[in-house]
Amino acid sequence: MAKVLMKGNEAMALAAIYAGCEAFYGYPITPQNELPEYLSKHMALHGKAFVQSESEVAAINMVYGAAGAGARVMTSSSSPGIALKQEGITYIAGAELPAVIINVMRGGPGLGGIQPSQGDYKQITRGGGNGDYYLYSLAPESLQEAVDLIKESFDIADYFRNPVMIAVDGLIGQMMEPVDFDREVPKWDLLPKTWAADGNPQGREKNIINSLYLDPLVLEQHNLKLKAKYDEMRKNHQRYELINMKDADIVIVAYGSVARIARTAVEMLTEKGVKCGILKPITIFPYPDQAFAELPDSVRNLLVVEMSTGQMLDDVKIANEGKLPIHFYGRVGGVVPEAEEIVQAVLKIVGGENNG
Amino acid sequence: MAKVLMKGNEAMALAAIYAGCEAFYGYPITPQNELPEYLSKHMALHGKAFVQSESEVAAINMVYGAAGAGARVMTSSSSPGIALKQEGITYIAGAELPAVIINVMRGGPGLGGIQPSQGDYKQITRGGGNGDYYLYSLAPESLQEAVDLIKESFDIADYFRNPVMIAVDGLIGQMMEPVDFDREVPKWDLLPKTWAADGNPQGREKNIINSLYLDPLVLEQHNLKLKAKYDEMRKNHQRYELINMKDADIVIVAYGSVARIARTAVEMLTEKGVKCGILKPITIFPYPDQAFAELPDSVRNLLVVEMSTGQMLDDVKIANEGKLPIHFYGRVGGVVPEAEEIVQAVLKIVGGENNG
Amino acid sequence: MDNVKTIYKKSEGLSDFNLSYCPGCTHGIIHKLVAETLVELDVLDRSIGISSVGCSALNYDFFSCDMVQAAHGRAPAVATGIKRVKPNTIIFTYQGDGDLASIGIAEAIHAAHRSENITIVFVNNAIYGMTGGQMAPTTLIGQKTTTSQGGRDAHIHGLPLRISEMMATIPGATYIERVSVHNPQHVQKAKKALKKAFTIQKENKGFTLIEFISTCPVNWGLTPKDAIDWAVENMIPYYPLGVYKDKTVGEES
Amino acid sequence: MDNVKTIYKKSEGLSDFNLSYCPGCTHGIIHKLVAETLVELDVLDRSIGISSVGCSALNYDFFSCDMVQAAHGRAPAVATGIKRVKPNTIIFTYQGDGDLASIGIAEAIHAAHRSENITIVFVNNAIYGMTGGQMAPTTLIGQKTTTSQGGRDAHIHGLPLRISEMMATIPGATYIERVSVHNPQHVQKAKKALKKAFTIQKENKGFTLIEFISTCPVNWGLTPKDAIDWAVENMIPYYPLGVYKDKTVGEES
Amino acid sequence: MAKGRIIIDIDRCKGCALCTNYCPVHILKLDDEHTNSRGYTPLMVTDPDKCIACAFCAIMCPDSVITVEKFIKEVNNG
Amino acid sequence: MAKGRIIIDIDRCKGCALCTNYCPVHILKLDDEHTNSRGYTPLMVTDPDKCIACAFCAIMCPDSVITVEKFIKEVNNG
Amino acid sequence: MINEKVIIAGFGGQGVMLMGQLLSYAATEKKINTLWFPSYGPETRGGTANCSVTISDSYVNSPVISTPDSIIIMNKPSLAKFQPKLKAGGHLFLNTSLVTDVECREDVIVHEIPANEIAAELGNVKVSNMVVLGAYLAITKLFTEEEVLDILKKKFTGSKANLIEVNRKALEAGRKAVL
Amino acid sequence: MINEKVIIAGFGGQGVMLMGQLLSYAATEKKINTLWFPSYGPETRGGTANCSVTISDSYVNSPVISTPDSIIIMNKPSLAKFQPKLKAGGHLFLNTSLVTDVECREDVIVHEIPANEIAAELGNVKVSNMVVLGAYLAITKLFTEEEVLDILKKKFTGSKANLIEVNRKALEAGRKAVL
Ligand SMILES: Cc1ncc(C[n+]2csc(CCOP(=O)(O)OP(=O)(O)O)c2C)c(N)n1
Ligand SMILES: Cc1ncc(C[n+]2csc(CCOP(=O)(O)OP(=O)(O)O)c2C)c(N)n1
Ligand code: SF4
Ligand code: SF4
Ligand code: SF4
Ligand code: SF4
Ligand code: SF4
Ligand code: SF4
Ligand SMILES: [Mg+2]
Ligand SMILES: [Mg+2]
Repeated sequence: MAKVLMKGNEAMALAAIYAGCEAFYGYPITPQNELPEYLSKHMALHGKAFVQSESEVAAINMVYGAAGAGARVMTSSSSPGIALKQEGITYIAGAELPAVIINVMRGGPGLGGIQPSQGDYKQITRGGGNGDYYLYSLAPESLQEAVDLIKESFDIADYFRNPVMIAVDGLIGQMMEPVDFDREVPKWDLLPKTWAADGNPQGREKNIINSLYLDPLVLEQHNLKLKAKYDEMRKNHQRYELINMKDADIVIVAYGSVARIARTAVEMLTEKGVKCGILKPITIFPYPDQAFAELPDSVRNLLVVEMSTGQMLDDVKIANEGKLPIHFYGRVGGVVPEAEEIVQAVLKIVGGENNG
Repeated sequence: MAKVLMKGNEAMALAAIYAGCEAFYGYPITPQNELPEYLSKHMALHGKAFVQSESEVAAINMVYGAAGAGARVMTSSSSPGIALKQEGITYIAGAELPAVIINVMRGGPGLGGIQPSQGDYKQITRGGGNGDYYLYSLAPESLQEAVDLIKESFDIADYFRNPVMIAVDGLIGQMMEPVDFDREVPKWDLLPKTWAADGNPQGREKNIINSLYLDPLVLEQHNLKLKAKYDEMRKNHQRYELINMKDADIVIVAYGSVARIARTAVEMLTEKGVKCGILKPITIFPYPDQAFAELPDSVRNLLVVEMSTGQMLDDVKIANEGKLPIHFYGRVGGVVPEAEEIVQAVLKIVGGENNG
Repeated sequence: MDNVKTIYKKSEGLSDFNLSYCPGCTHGIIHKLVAETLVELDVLDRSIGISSVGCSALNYDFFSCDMVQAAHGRAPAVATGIKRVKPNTIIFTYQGDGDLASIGIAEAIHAAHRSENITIVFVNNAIYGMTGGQMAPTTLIGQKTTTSQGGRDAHIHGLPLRISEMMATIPGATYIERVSVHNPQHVQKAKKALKKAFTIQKENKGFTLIEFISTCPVNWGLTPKDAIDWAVENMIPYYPLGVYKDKTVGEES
Repeated sequence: MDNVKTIYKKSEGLSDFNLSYCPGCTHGIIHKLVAETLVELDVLDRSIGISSVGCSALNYDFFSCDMVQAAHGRAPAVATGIKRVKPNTIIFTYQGDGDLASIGIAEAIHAAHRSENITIVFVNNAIYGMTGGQMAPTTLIGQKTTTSQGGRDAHIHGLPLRISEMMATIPGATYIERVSVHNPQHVQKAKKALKKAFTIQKENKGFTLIEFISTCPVNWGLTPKDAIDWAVENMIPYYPLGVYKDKTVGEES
Repeated sequence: MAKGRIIIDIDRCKGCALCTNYCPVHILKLDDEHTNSRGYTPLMVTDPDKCIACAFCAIMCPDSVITVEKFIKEVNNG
Repeated sequence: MAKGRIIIDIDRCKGCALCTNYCPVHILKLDDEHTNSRGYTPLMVTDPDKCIACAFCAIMCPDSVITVEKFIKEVNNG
Repeated sequence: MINEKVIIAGFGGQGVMLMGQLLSYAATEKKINTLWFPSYGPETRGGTANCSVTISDSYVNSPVISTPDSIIIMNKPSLAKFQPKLKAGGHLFLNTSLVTDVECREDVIVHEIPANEIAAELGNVKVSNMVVLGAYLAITKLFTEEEVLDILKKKFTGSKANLIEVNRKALEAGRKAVL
Repeated sequence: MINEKVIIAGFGGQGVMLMGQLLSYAATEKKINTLWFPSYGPETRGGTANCSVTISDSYVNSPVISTPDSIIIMNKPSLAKFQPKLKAGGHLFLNTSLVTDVECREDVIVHEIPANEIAAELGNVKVSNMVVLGAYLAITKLFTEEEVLDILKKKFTGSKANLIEVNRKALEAGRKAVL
């Protein structure tokens, strides 16, 4: 198929339909409104379920229900709306249900603002809810990547029986770009959902969807089972991209739209003769620490660039294991860094200064 | 005053009354119910406000209101209830309001169980809500420490105009110990709350309590102001205890009741001739990385012990900066590790094995 | 010799688990009614029950159909999520007064508002049983609970919420009735109400809610029988039994 | 020459900020009424307003009293939190239909349930204005919104919620009235209702809610005047004006 | 003389005594002499002959402890 | 002849024209010739003499743009 | 030096929580360190309940008692659960009214108290817990019966004051049962 | 090699978003990479609106345009905001019907289009955006007027189809205004 020009929010919505999403439950919030708006019309056209719920709390619990019944289900929101969903998300993870959650991040904390931000990194990668669980979290930088990852994300969620978070920001949500919806994405080997409480017990025992285990020893086993899943993600399912890494002197660590802006910065730096690579995490959980092991020996400095006050720094520090000096440049509150700013930040370092 | 024997939940409640808490808003959840139950009676006796709210969401927003009006206010809950409060908490942090939140942790994720746990470490220290904010988070190991810290916490919250989280677990909530309520605690230099929207504008401009800043540049400034506050906490307000550190060969890193259990383990190890110290974070945010710098050169290994699958490991890795081998021993889901288990875990390491 | 006919036995809508309720708690009677109704309407094998958070949280083990344990108050949202993707199932939520009337009132109202084709079994025992006897929105004036130790006081705590009356004003709701299980006659009446509700759902006619006046002997501090008598004497006068909404009436006549 | 008497001017209950509302949006009229009422009852300097989330989120800048911006739907909880520690203040929340009727219905109901001594100004414009025109619980059947693009359909979306009617069943509520601002006469009537509500609060008589039928010219796709006419023709028939609850009646007579 | 009989699943019984209040012929009481496997004092029938198989006891038992059987007289030539 | 007059705070006006519909003497319209500082076409009075100072326009203006003054005839000896 | 760790276990309703609390209150009264920790949760309703009490001259470290010095066993299931933990040479107090036909470890000191019978003789089967507590005090000599009764006096005021006497008798009877 | 970065700014309601989208649609049609990014949020309601469009043979990196090659300025406040960013030697398209009495940079190429007047002459003041777009196309030669009209034809169907003609005229008039 030819590429179509679409708004990010609508493209992500359509990607979900392509992935066989059977239900969308969500609540309006800027800057992701076009996503549910698109689905309010198109899910019905495909005979699928769409409900604008009374709140984010209701939405995520509707997701819990549909996921438990074995349906492919999605919700989307933006930062404070995701905060409201934390209890529901920990239930979904606790009950080992597959679901896709799109977070089109905006400035925080609190009501904050509505402009693009990456201020939910902690909330996303550390699980904002209670208990030992993680979300498989994907951070695309373009609409094509977003569409491809969303198409795959339903498989990933089903495979791990774990919620997948798509972490984008207002830039991705609001921009228009040509997208090819027919690109092949990896297919995962999926088992039938024999565990689903779908009210259709033909020849099987009753199924129970649950996260309650009053016996601590049983709950411990459950937690260890979950941990094994997260360890498997960490071990075998990190995703990242290393860009312009040959002989790189300095490496920008950035994800999502910031990685994209960094690409421009790198072009500009190359013109100035600065050898700058980009380490772009695609999964922010599991964090791609394997990428750090692959950095060439030429690298002398790391520069983390984020649209936050430095939330990814923790993960970079952990992955870096004290090896390279880590610098930071961030804009926050909805301010999008321009390529020039990143260039300046790099020059400051390769010129010798540490503004970290 | 003589020490009184009290249940942890009740002692924490009474500590808040000692601290001048003017309002408590909360919703029942095990294992912290005795706390609101105690206050439902005693706040009224002191002419203070107590409301059992319709939900945790309502409770935290009532806290937001009272804090914004300049009152000393507290809420308490347990893990999934705290997850539900995340949106409210990020608002309180975003609007720079002082409040005290007690989390009597239980097993997770989801509904989980009701036995003691430290499974909310991520939720507490990384802020479970949206945006760049942190909670000053205190993790006492005994009722005396809990009472002392709660008494001080209202000052700390007022000083920083930031919520303070008291992170305890079901053990602390349910145990009885003799407590002295008259112990002196540090007093902080506090300014009058001229910013409060208390409906009493005698001779001042109107006050606004708010976390909304539509202009990204203004929101960025706001975030930088918040960041300066967190940096100040990190720099000057870490708290920790180094126990039995002289010539220590191995150091257990543990907080809260686990630190307490570790004390017994250390006694047992001492008998066996193993030199084992304890690094006990009292603030889990800011994380006491300064304590790691103070470890004696004799230390060869770190053993992190938690009632979780290893949530504090991130912070230990960051603080350790790749210097010492880090091992882990955890029980999860409501299982409380016994001192013997910790002893065994230590022996395994000093015997040379790495079970991390 | 006489022939023998079994006229009452444990419903096959119930599993073999022992109910976790305290001795004499009427939660158990309500469970039987739900189970019997599903069996008698021949829908058990396409039913999904939603356990909520409260003493009945563990009832995912007690019913013999598929079950989903929901977060506190959110059962109607969970039910909606399922029903919209599995419209041929029969969905019921089982919720206490803390769960439905307090933390979950929004989800209950909006399920009714959207005319979700589900049935809510609402168990009003005027208290939070599971967590040890705190005040509920339905706690009566003067009633002592662990968070209203001097008795519920209208000036501090307001007046008890009447859920059936309130929900009956929702245009989207189809059938709402309040029943009691304080004697065999009322148990039968209650079952009739449940049957009506599930039949409406079977016929895709929309949202139904049956409110049960129930007891909590343990937290009320009464014997099971005294608890039932207390409910009859104190709760029913404030929470009158009866049909509060029936959109099928015009239809039938 | 004639003497001159100012018979109408901008209320001192309003600040000098320009209102952020779209041209002709009746939010502005409602703001004036609230401001005028606070001034006329001489309570402005002990009032605290709670902004909610919606087009009126920014109104913390517009009223000249102390203001608190609340999370979406939670204004009545915020109001409760304040009122319980500052009982001498006059507290109002200003909430849209998305804010109050959808995400915040639990908090509104429970403030009424507890008889919180606060006043809710509820602005029903049958749509989510701020976020660009999504369906609200109060959106009328057939009304097109960005999430009901074929028009609201009872079978999919249910029937619109009637908030005043529903909240009037809450035993703890003192006064509930629905008003409109579609012409000067009704504006005056609406102000009378607000005055009654705030007077009740002043006298510590409990929970009051005034529902305003309001417009959203931008998202309804109508001129301001056409929007008002649409509201009169379509909203008022479904949402009849009038007093839905008045506990002070017995008292007064 | 009994019109029927009840069968008590002793180990499910919680000894709540609820059923005993609804038997129209007053033949139900707790069996103080015994404790069941779960530690409860279970139900017993004092005078089985009086049972009219009304099932009131069973209907009111929260724990489905009681099965009720009705004796159906065969129409014989006696 | 005017019973009063209105004062229009031009720069606050959003040109919504709402007020114009409520003037009983039809003397209000938008001033197509002007744009105010915020880019809106503001209100104008076509025939000030006809104003009866009813304040309907002001009451209906969402933006408090209009001040209404009533002329009070002084009781003089004319 | 005092350093006693005891686990008390039985059915909910047998008053095992109170037994433990009385020990902790008595310790507090004498300015000795103590820590009481209960099993908690819905399972206490029908099932078993237990509490751990540590009484010590020095700061009590772990609230979890891995190796109790004594265990007080009020019903059968509790014996199975806690007997293995008892330290070698420790004291095992058994309510033999309910704990019958069981095997006890050889390496511990067993004290058998037919507490329900004794309590029934005293006219109030509910004080079986105090009977066992009396036995425990007699053996461990942690506190005098008076010290414990003083605590009870503070708790049982008003209409309950008349219960003091039967409790006194129960403690005494418990002592006599083991001495 | 095409690599054009343009920012289009004006009042909400002037159709600046559509102008940018038309460029991106035309690029997509020709399989050229493009990225359109709008200002968004409540402020667009009354105030100014703008969008950034990048059209490039290679993958478009930053969605944020720091140094536009061209800017299209439909009202006064937008000039102040965006003129400083325009690259030296870049193109500045001015709707001089609304942007009067201003100072323009010396180091850029200024194209003045009295778009409102021209549109009014065409009988529909709403097509002032298309007038300016015509000028922009004429100068940059990114797309032909037909290519843009083809996009419009897909958008304006049914009752709106009759709008095509006036838009065609507007593009043409814009071209003539600068050539
Ligand atoms: C979010 C959340 N808040 C609080 C709780 C604790 N909790 C468990 S049950 C319950 C009350 C249940 O009362 P009710 O619904 O009346 O049921 P009952 O036990 O009386 O049958 C509460 C508050 C929880 N599990 N989750
Ligand atoms: C938790 C949360 N969810 C969603 C939003 C996004 N949001 C902002 S305003 C609004 C709707 C407001 O509609 P209404 O209350 O009817 O007010 P109106 O704008 O119509 O006056 C929503 C959903 C938010 N800010 N926070
Ligand atoms: S606590 Fe109350 S409601 Fe819960 S099972 Fe026991 S008696 Fe029933
Ligand atoms: S969007 Fe609608 S409700 Fe909001 S200000 Fe504009 S017209 Fe008013
Ligand atoms: S069936 Fe009737 S008569 Fe027989 S025992 Fe039961 S209640 Fe009594
Ligand atoms: S009602 Fe059931 S559980 Fe209770 S005593 Fe009778 S048979 Fe036993
Ligand atoms: S005051 Fe009355 S008459 Fe005068 S302009 Fe206004 S509406 Fe017209
Ligand atoms: S004066 Fe007020 S009502 Fe009249 S046009 Fe201006 S803003 Fe609108
Ligand atoms: Mg209840
Ligand atoms: Mg609205």
